[in-house]
Amino acid sequence: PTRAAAAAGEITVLAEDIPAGLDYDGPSAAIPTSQTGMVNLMEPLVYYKTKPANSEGIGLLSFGFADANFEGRLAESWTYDPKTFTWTFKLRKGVKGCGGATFNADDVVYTFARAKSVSGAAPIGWFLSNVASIANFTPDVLGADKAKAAEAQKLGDEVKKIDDFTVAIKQSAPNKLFLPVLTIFGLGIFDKETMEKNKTATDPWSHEFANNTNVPSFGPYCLDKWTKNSEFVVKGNTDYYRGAPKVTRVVYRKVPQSSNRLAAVQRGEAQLVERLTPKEFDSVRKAKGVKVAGVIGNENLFVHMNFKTPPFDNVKVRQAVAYALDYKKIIANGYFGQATKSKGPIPSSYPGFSVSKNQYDTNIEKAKTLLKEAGYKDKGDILLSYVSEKQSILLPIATQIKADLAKVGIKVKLDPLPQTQYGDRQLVKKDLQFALNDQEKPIGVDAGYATLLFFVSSEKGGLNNMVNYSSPKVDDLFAKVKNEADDKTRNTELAEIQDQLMADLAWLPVVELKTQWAFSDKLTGLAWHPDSSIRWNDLKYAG
Amino acid sequence: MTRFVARRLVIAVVQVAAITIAVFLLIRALPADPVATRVGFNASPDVYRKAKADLGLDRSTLSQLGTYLGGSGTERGLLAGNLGTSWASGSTVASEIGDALPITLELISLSFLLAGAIAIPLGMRTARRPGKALDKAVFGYGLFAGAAPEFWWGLMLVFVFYFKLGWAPAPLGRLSPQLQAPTQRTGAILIDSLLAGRLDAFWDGLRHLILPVVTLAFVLSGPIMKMVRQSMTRVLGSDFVLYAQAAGLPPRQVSRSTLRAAFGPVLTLTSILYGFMLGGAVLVESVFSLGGLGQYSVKSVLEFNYPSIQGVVLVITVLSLVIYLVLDVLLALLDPRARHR
Amino acid sequence: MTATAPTVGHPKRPHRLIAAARRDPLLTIGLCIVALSIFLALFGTLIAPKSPTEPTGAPSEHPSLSHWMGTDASGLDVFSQVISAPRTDVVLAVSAALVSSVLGTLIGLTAGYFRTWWAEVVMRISDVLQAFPVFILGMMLVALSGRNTGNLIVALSLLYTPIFIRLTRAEVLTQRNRSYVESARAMGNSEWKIAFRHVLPNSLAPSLIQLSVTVGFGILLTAGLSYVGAGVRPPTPEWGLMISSSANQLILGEWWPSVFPGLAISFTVFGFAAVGNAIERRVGG
Amino acid sequence: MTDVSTPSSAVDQEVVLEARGVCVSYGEGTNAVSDFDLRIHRGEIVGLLGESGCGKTSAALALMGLARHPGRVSGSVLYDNRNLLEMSDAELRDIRGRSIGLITQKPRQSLNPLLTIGTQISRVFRAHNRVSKEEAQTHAIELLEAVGINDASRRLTAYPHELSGGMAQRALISMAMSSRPQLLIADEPTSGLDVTIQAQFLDRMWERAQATGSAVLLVTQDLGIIANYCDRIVVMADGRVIEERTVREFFLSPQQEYSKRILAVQSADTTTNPAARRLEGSDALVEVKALSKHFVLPDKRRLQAVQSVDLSIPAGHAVGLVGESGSGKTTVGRLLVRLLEPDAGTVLFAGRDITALDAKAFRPQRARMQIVFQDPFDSLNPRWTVDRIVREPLDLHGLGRGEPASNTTHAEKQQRIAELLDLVGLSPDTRNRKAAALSAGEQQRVCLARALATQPEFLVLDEPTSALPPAARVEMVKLLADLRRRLGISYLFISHDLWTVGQVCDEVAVMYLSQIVEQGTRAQVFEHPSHPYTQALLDSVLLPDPTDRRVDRERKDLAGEIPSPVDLPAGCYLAGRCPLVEDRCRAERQELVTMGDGRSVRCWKVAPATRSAS
Ligand SMILES: Nc1ncnc2c1ncn2[C@@H]1O[C@H](COP(=O)(O)OP(=O)(O)OP(=O)(O)O)[C@@H](O)[C@H]1O
Ligand SMILES: Nc1ncnc2c1ncn2[C@@H]1O[C@H](COP(=O)(O)OP(=O)(O)OP(=O)(O)O)[C@@H](O)[C@H]1O
Ligand SMILES: [Mg+2]
Ligand SMILES: [Mg+2]
Repeated sequence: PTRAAAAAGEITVLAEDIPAGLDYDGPSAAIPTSQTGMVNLMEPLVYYKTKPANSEGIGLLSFGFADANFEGRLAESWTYDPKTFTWTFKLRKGVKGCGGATFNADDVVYTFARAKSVSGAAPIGWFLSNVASIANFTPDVLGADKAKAAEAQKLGDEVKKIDDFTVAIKQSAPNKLFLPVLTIFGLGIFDKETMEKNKTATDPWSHEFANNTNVPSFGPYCLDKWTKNSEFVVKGNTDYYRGAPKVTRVVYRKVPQSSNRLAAVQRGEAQLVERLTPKEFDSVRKAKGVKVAGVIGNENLFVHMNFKTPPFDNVKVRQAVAYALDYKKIIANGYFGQATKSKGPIPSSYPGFSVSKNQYDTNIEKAKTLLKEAGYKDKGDILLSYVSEKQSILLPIATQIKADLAKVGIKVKLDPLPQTQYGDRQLVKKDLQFALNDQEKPIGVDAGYATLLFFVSSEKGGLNNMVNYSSPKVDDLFAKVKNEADDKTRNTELAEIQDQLMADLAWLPVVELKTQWAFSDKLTGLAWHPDSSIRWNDLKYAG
Repeated sequence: MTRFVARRLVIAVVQVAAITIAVFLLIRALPADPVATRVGFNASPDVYRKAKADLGLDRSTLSQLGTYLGGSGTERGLLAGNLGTSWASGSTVASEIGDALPITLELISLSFLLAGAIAIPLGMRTARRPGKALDKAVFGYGLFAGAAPEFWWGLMLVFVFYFKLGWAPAPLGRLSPQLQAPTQRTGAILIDSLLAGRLDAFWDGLRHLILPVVTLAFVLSGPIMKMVRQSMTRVLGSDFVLYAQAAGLPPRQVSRSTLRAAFGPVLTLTSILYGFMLGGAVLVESVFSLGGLGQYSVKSVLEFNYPSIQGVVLVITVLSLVIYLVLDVLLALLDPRARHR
Repeated sequence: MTATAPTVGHPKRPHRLIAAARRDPLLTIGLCIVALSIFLALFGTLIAPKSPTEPTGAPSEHPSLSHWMGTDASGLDVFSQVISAPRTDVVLAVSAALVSSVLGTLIGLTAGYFRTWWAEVVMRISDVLQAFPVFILGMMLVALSGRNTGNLIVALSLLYTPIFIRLTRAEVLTQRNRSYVESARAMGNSEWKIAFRHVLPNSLAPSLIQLSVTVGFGILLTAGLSYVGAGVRPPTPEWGLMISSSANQLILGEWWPSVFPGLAISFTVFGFAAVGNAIERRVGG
Repeated sequence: MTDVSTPSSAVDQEVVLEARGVCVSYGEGTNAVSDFDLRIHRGEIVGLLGESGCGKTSAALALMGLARHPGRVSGSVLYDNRNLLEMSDAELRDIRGRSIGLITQKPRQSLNPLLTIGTQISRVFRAHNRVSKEEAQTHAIELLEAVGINDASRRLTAYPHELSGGMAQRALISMAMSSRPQLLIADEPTSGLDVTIQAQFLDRMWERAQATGSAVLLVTQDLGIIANYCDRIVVMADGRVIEERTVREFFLSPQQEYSKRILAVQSADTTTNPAARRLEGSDALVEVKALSKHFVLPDKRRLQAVQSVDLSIPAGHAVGLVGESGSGKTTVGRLLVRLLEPDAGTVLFAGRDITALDAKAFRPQRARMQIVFQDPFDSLNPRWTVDRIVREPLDLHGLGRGEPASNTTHAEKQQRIAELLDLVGLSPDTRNRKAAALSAGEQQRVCLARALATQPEFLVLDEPTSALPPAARVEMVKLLADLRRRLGISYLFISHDLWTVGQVCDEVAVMYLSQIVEQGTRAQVFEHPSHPYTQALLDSVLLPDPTDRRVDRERKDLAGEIPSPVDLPAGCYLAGRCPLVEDRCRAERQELVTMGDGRSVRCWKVAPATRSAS
């Protein structure tokens, strides 16, 4: 096996799964490994500029909302008219996709038209456009009235082809999230020509094709071979407009057990592996030929306490929990030092993050006093839920938390749930009482988006307020943030929100953890992106 | 005979219909659906609603069953042979099972061959010489081999032969990562690689199967051996074998008819185990990341992927019932006494 | 009902059993193991040197004097977990075996003795249950009703009942043709009385042999279900769960949290199999 | 009788086979056969006698160098001056089947169940003769015809389980004889057969031995067979030869205690019956009219087990029901006590039609009629003690004769159990034993005690003696006769053994293929049988008297096989075998006709009268 890998520029990447589907409006868009497939095959209109690498050599991005934070990808340049809220993009010429199609304005228009059609299993494209306030991308498209909805699903002139290489996109209101949203995998640009070729009468938007066969776009890689549930092989797109990728072939393989991925990278059978347990990363840190590096990006470990279920409807109980946890032990035993104590519920790398003035450090006595004040009586029926698929990481932590809480008189039982069931209860039923969660990363890189996503009450348009948190103060502040043009004021308001969130303990942030990779020491150029998917085009392999 | 088979087929059809409906209802009673996983948390309630409606989960169970069986619009239903589309990946369930099934069949068939190759000669020998040291050793082996869970054996073998000694390939699936898989025809790598003339893939595939096959064969050989021994002992003690000797028949003829007479119970046990292993090989499949039917079925349940669960249950049940039917036909061919039933 | 339900570990005539055990070393070993596992099921958690559910040491400590079998990734004492696990594993397997044997024997008796149309239906249903993929059934039942011991017992019982139905029915079919049944009828017994007082006790042998084997299967299947994520909840001490949550660490050289529970399973199942085998040689001939 | 003449065939002194110090052991423990010596001469028929389990079969097989798995043979067996036990497998194979033929105790089990008869016969033939498959096939047909199987070419394609026991035995004989062996070892060759078939078979074997001059070792437990067919007798007990004499000497003056005992048993006579008298139908206890019963076989074929049977059993009388296996005797017995529901006909018990009662209402009546089955071990719940077994009827019905069960105290029951055990001659210490710990004779006594517990008026005895060893059989017959006298019960005594019927019954009914063919007093039927079947049946009885050998007199044979009850012939059922057969027999069903002396016969040639339009 190592024989084949030795060919320069060819690498094997192992993950717990491979893309299950490639259509971002399809059923697998929420799965990280599927996203990895999408981001490497598709190209966005704009993307964040890069920043110098961190001390471990991981490339970083310059987050923000200003034009200076972004670089053109399929769009060469853009202008914004604040009066009409219209963005005009000059598109790049001579960009060729894998199938030989040439990129032009039709592809952009097609992409938005498809998003608005909400014809896929999960309308991510529409949702992102809606978040970015693109005009007419309203919930009407999902209305119960079929005829009305069908009308609303048609793309009007909000996304307009001016000429073959110019497109105008209109917003309904000013919204800072517009450019950040365009960087997200869920608005990658399709190659219309190829897509149209593969449509069918019942599937005019080629979902079946994009999801199960190939997603045609203008990205750095072209799909070579895809055996579902097993391997996903791509070749560099030799026509890629930014130059053919240096790693010319990537075999992305499914190896469900992290220990097996670890073994493979140790023996040189793989050049890059993802999502090992912290312990496994720690174990290869000093191994020969293997490097481990990471970055504190946007991953946090949270404890979620449901505001609708006693005893957690009482802020004192929530605070008692926060004081009871032994953060040092969790960092040491759960993350082997590759984490820091969280200062708030928003990732610290996101624009708008601020350190809250309400902090909770381990203090058993205080926890006990708070519980007494709250009149807490232990019934021994609290279930601490977590995703069973992440058991090897979360079980030791959950066990630790269980022991910590027992010390202050709260008895909990562990309740690992399959990812699907966890998701259903967390997002749809919203009835998890007490949960340990390390996978909430807002894809919109902005404290405001994170607030909207998680903390604004449902009545005020909050999207996924999974603990049923509701604070008039936060809602009010967010209403201001939403339309605030001035960055400074916006940041102050966001800081106030974050103070309030920590005072209420809307979520209990435990630690911020490193997103890590283990890879061959001949592999360089690794960079972190907010979706945690490696862009293979960043890499260089000197094997 | 034909009537017997026809009758059994009719019963099997009723059984399969009953199980299809039962499983359908059972699944709908599960406490979760996969909408949240499909959409992720970066989405709004509208999106969930839309995704749910897309899966038909907003309709009544009965109407969902109707669609599943009879299809809707252009989509064909189960009655027209369509197992539906996986909710997790969007591919057809039939194609996913089509990928997973050959892997399992390859794994368990080889395991049964190996188990048989160990168990049958040993069982026969110990039946001929009861009470000898070999008999006792083999008896102990039979008790012991079945005592530890197969996934534990698998893990131990991986630990020793891969991690410690480095003799075995990584337990990462059917082929080495960098090796191009042979063109898929049957889905079984060993066969496909031979068909494609790819000896490298054949040897590599074989190497990857050694540990899983040894694990399963180890566990399976115990009961098979016990049955061979028991059955051989019975036949060896039977009057007709004695009479064949007394009539001076050539030894080849005698041992042939002995084997044939002892074969029935062994065949029965093997078939039942084989049917069980279709879904039961999951533990070994996941230790070695083989991606067979068992793993697929477990994954489907964990994902609450309704059409896949339904499909895989259907396929395994139908296969098992077919195996039992074939078994009965074989037994009838083997033994004229079984023909009158 | 006067039918004597089969019981494991409480044979009717202990002195005979001891005498038999003396002649048969395998039975002796088996009985010792079974006795030990039942003892641990009752008192394992009490005699465990450390708490089996709370971290009592640093994570992943080697076996040492303070942790005889080391600690696992969560810092739990492996030895204490291993000896506390029979509370779950053995109790679960034994109860499932008992429930399914009683249920299966009764259904098998009625299906075999009163050969009516519904007996046929029962047999066809148990056919399908046997053809049904075990893990899916187990996982679905557990998903339906939650991960706890009671539900696992129900799931396992459902899986094993068809075996007992089949065995008992086959035996009843031969017993019902024996003359003592006819004599009982000639005596003026009602059919139910014949079925329960005469046929049932004489049809128990196959189930009795199977019972011990089923306990072993039950332990293995519990472990297997844990391995695929449908067993009991952590940190309940359970051998399969211990193996599955520590399998990852094997590659890091941490063999102790998965090797010891595996050995414990092997020993226990071996013990039950040995006893079953001895019963088979005695009862089944 | 003092004149010990040489057997009809002169024994040539040439030794065919000689066994010296042969031992057979099965694993550890004592030998099943030890120090067995035997010499067999040309043309001689040697009988090997002994009780069940004494090692006869083991010894016989050892003569071919064989033992049942996992047995071992030691010692020496000289054939043709060579020791069989030291020969190579190839040499042995050449002798087995060619020079020494074997017929086993269980014919059907000795045939390979997976192969057709034709294949098996021709395989054996081809193993010793260089012939083509076709030739072997033709030869097989000849062989089958030679042993009296009609339609042999069709039978070749049959599997063993499709054959009757008699037919399987014949197939085995043709295999054993196919290469004209010098020595034939026949191990209880007739134990599964009916008397008429047994006689037929032994005659044929004897004839063949005479004709070919081959020697025969005939293993048996039946003195009748020894007396009628053998020249010399070897008696075995506990794996050893205890006596070896010529047959005549043996019967005249047995030497060993054991031999004396078995001889005494067989010649015992307990005829102390009340004089047979015919009673009128009015005071009949059991009155059966036109009883019929059929069974549906698994393959949906219809088997007529009992056909228009009329029978009356006067109070206090014993009626014997004799006939071959499968003739429907047991079915009649079970119908009488309503263990089966008849298709047609009535059963009047004390004037009341019991077939009309519903099951629940009938149950208390069961106290008045009981049944004892053939296999005593099978009839006793193996998990119960004798005490509990005998108590069961008391618990259900009380002490009988109308006394309700609830009125009976525990002490009364205990008392009654003791009485019953005493009545059937069981010692009180059997009370706490289980069936397996009793001998067959004791088991049958327990069955009898249980049946008598509720003081029934009528007892069906279904071959109560046939599973017992000879000595116990005689005891049982004595007991039954005695009980009848003391308790005044009526019996329906079913048996195929004419001797025991003669000991117990006043009247005898003979059944053949679902019908009663002759019925009358014991004297009428036994001394002057009129139906051809009855005649043949009586003629087939082998008396343990070497001076009156069957082979020396003219025989009234029945040819051929009993027809299958599934596929009954159109006319008289005996037509295919009857020496008197005419065309009319083949065309017409026969009626049971009552003759002037009170007996009834189903044969128009014997009882021609009153044939009215049916
Ligand atoms: N295969 C065997 N294994 C062990 N013991 C055996 C075997 N066959 C026979 N025996 C024992 O050897 C002894 C002699 O048996 P054998 O069959 O020779 O007696 P037999 O006189 O032919 O009896 P029967 O009249 O019942 O046929 C018996 O005690 C029997 O239990
Ligand atoms: N329950 C049954 N089902 C089908 N066939 C039966 C059944 N009972 C008896 N027979 C058949 O009915 C016929 C008469 O049987 P029955 O037992 O009455 O004969 P028998 O004269 O008592 O014979 P034996 O001397 O062998 O006891 C036989 O051919 C038998 O095979
Ligand atoms: Mg014998
Ligand atoms: Mg009978």
